[in-house]
Amino acid sequence: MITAAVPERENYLNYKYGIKSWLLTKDHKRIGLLYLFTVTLFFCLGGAFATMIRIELLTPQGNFVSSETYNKLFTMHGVAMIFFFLIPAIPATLGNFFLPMMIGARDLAFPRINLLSWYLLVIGGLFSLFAMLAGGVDTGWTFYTPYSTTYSNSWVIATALGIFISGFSSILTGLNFIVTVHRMRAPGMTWMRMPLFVWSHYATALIQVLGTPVIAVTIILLFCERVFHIGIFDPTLGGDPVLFQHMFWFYSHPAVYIMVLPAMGIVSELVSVFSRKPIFGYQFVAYASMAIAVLGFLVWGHHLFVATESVYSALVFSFLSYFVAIPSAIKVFNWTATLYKGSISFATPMLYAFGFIGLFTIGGLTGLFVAALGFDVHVTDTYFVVAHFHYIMVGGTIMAYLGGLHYWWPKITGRMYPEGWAKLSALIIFLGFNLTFFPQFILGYLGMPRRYHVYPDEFQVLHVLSTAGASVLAVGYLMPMVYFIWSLRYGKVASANPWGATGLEWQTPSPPPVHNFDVTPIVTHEAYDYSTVIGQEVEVG
Amino acid sequence: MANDAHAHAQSPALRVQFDTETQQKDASTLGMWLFLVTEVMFFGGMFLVYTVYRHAYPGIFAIASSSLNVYIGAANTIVLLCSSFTMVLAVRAAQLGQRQAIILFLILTLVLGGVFLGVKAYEWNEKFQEHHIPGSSFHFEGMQPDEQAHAQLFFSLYFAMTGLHALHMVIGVGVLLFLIRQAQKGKYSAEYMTPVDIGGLYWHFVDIIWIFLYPLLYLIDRHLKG
Amino acid sequence: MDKLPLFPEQASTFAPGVDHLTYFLLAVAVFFTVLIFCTIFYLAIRYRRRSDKELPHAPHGGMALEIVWSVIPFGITMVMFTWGASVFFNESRPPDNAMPLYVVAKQWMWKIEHMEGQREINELHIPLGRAVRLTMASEDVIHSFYVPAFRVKQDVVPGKYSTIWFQPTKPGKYHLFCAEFCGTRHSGMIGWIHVMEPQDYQRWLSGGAPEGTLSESGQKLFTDLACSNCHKADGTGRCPSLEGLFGKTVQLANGAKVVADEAYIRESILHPAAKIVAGYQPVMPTFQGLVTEDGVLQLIEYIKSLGPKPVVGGGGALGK
Amino acid sequence: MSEHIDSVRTYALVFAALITLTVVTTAVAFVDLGPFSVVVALAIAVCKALLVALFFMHVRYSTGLTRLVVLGGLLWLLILLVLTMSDILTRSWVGVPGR
Repeated sequence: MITAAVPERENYLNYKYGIKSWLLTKDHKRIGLLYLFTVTLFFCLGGAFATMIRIELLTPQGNFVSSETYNKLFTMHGVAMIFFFLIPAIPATLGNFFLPMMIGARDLAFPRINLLSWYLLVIGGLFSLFAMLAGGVDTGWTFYTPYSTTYSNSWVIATALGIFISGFSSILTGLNFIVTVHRMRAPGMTWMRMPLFVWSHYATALIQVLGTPVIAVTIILLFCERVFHIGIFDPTLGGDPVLFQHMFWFYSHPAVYIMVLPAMGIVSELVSVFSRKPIFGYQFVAYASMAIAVLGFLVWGHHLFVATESVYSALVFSFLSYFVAIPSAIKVFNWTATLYKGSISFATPMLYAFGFIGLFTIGGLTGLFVAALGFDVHVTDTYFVVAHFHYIMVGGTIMAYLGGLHYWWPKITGRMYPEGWAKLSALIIFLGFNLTFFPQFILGYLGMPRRYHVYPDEFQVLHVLSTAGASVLAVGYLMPMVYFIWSLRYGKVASANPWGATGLEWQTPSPPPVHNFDVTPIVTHEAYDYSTVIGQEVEVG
Repeated sequence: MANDAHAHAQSPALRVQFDTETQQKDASTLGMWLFLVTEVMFFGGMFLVYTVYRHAYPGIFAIASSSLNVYIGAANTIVLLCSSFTMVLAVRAAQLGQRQAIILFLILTLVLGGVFLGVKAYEWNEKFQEHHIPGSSFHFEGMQPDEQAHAQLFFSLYFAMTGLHALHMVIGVGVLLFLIRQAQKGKYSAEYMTPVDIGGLYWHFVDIIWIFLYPLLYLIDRHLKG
Repeated sequence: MDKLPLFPEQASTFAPGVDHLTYFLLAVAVFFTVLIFCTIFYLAIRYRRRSDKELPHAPHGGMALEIVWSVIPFGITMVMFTWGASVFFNESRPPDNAMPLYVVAKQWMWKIEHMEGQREINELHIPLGRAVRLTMASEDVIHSFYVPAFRVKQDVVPGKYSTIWFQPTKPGKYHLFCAEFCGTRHSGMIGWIHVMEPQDYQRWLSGGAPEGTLSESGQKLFTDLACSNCHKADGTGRCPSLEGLFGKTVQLANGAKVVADEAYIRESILHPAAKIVAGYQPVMPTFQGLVTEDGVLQLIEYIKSLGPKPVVGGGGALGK
Repeated sequence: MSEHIDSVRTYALVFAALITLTVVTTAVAFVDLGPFSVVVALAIAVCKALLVALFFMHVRYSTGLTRLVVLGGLLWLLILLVLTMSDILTRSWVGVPGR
């Protein structure tokens, strides 16, 4: 069904064509799309590695790949997924695209730095890709010393350099967001009228700016130790391997909040729009994002409970880890309360939001499990922890990312996605995900260690279930890639505000003009005041 | 609206995404301060490692740090403080729009920065001759083999921290060259002097890092050797 | 070993404690998960959108509710914290009369040495009902000694000792895993813990024909490395006498006092200059690289035997 | 921020203070103060850093936001140092190796 050729209005997609117009663009919307392309590539790469890992674990004996290859597979799965998909995904694609529009700005504060941050991610990605093709790295995405500095003979330096460079991409994005939110809000857009999407990205930017430099210097020291053997992390020369773990996790724990906070921002938008009701407890949800960003820096020691960390330090970190759980609980309760007396539509983005709230609740609660010292001693470095962080990363961040993509697709491309297929794929993803990762909780408590190429026979049934779930999940992820591309050509032409949403980004045509707003909007009402949009025709969910 | 069209006609240096001059200047200044915070955390990682190992091996670190030439360190600190002084005078000249003064003070800062790097290179060369460069040729006389490793740890931290600081000085020299060229082309006036201002912030920050490096590396437990 | 176990065996004094904590955590998790899921289902169905024009005017804020669902979860988490911490504190301090054993982890095997001289690779035979304390060292990278059935795990970090203790309560064969990624055959670095009745254990102990107890091989090493030239029994040599050193508080040259435990003796062998005993010169050369981790353990065992005999009590369940 | 311009005299005074503090800290280092030598050295360094920041970097009359950013940076550095040292300093307090 070819839609009638509506007269082409000039927008950010068709005002200039050609490679140079994309590779040298300073428009935050185009840079958002460049990021979308890059992170999707790395998601596919990481997904391929995950598939091979799951196939290997079908049988207790290691008969699909050798143990060296298996160690490289789970390492590259971790590196590709974390540093090149989860950390950049939401902030750099949807955040880049919509943060300026939501606060009524024409662009980010530093457009050229925004383009530079994309190039840094691509260059870092190429380094890691080179390392993967040249032979792979087998230290685990955590690069624990002294294995990574003395005993591993794989491409540690190339991968570490890739992560080092992509770290600066994250720093620059964070810096750009903070300055934009502080200095470029439209008149009338007070802090308490900003959409919660912007609040969560502001909190994420704080973590990116304050945390990422520490892993940058840690990688420099790892580089020096591996090349010059100067003993910073080498115990035979007086170094302390546990110090590396402290510096690594100082960044890497807040990094998990870099991955989940933007997802929470999306869910706050979706729950409010599809219940047609302001979010319950706006300021609590907003300050909860800030609390997570701040408290997230005090808890990293819970990764070292059994790593010969001192008992008293472990007590302190376990105690603080429970503080960071409270803001997440507040958010979940506020989302649920928003549904009360709402007008709830079941469009695909809302299904993803429900999926997020459900799975993030399980992920968060198991976080409370592993924060308890006595319990963590038994389950750390087992599949219980693998299941915990996949529930939050895959069940949470990727679900919300897909929900956000579906929600803003009409604004980005001017086309609607096919509702029927989208709902089907959301359901497949939900089922496939649970079948993949719930058995791993049981495996973990049984004592199945992480990163094992060979395992005792009694764990095989649970592994087979998990692999079955992984194949269902893979199908679920392939479907959106297909119908999103299909919708570019054949999707229904989208109106400016198909969902009846209240954000400033919906007051521009779809796809938006080059400078977002012909006239800088004046904001007069609260963040989610739906009385202003009633009467516009709305997509029936 | 009226204010959009009006703003852009006002001054060519105003970027399209900003509405007013002060908004752009505040944004640039906030951006630079945030960048300096990332630098604080960047050097912070190094200071942490130094603190941990100074606590672990106080004796050997004291002997090794006492082998550094404290007079060169002090002289270098004073050179860097002078360059900070001339830099702030350059920023002040920019605020007043005195084009000649900006160029003069920027060149002075550049020269002093060069002197600092020169002295640092001399110091490193002296270390090279004394075989204090970490690696296979490292040897610190009068120490047991396992103490050699701990002394080598001190010198690897010494070279890592002063090396990182020197790298930031080199970047600073690059920034100064850029500022001088722009100033000569008359780009900076009392209304538009943001690049000089944030260039100054960066230079002063690199100076503050050295203000902490100097006592930590050169002075602590200096009295042991006298 | 049936084909689909869903819950690990309880084979140590810790296991019931950890499992009770797990049941509590599970109960809280199930409660909140069911609460959230049911609330969402009910509200989503009850307030589904019936027409496009409806605009709900519902309350969207409530301080009381916010306080309720932040204080109550905080209270629950504090219970979790204290319960978890008490179990952890128990696991971190071995009883004094625990049977000492030495573990040396090296890339991809566990070498375990008994006091009586038995050496085992990837196998550990221990008597039922007797607390066991393992002092562990690594020769290369970080490993992690993990026995799921005992609910215990402790990383073995190269360059220092780490300690783990447990008291088995059920005879049988239990998995031993390495839980910290350590290289190519990380998944091959596994083994078995054999918990035996005390009399079977004694028979197994006497069965093996070790070439001398640990302290005897330590004594041989002590003379081979010429330690006895300086460390004379009567203290006349240039170095302190080691008689009765283990467990004693040593006065250092810089005025500090330190208890001479395994870690102190190991450090004095590998980095002698780190802690100089008061009244002595730092003349001792380092033995880093001259003696392996096993050698250091044997020397420690020998130095222990020089002092007053540590109370080698009989069996008896002392554990909790 | 450009409306408030300090006089050269102010800058010269601050500069002189910085030089004297450098000389003082170097001299004090030769005197054996035991554990206090570290404290004194760092205290003088903090004073010099404050002088540079407040006067040379105009933090004295800059916006509250800038001061918040500066304080935030220092606070996060403190978090890194204090919590890591909380582990390093309390090792084997329970008298058990590795705990």
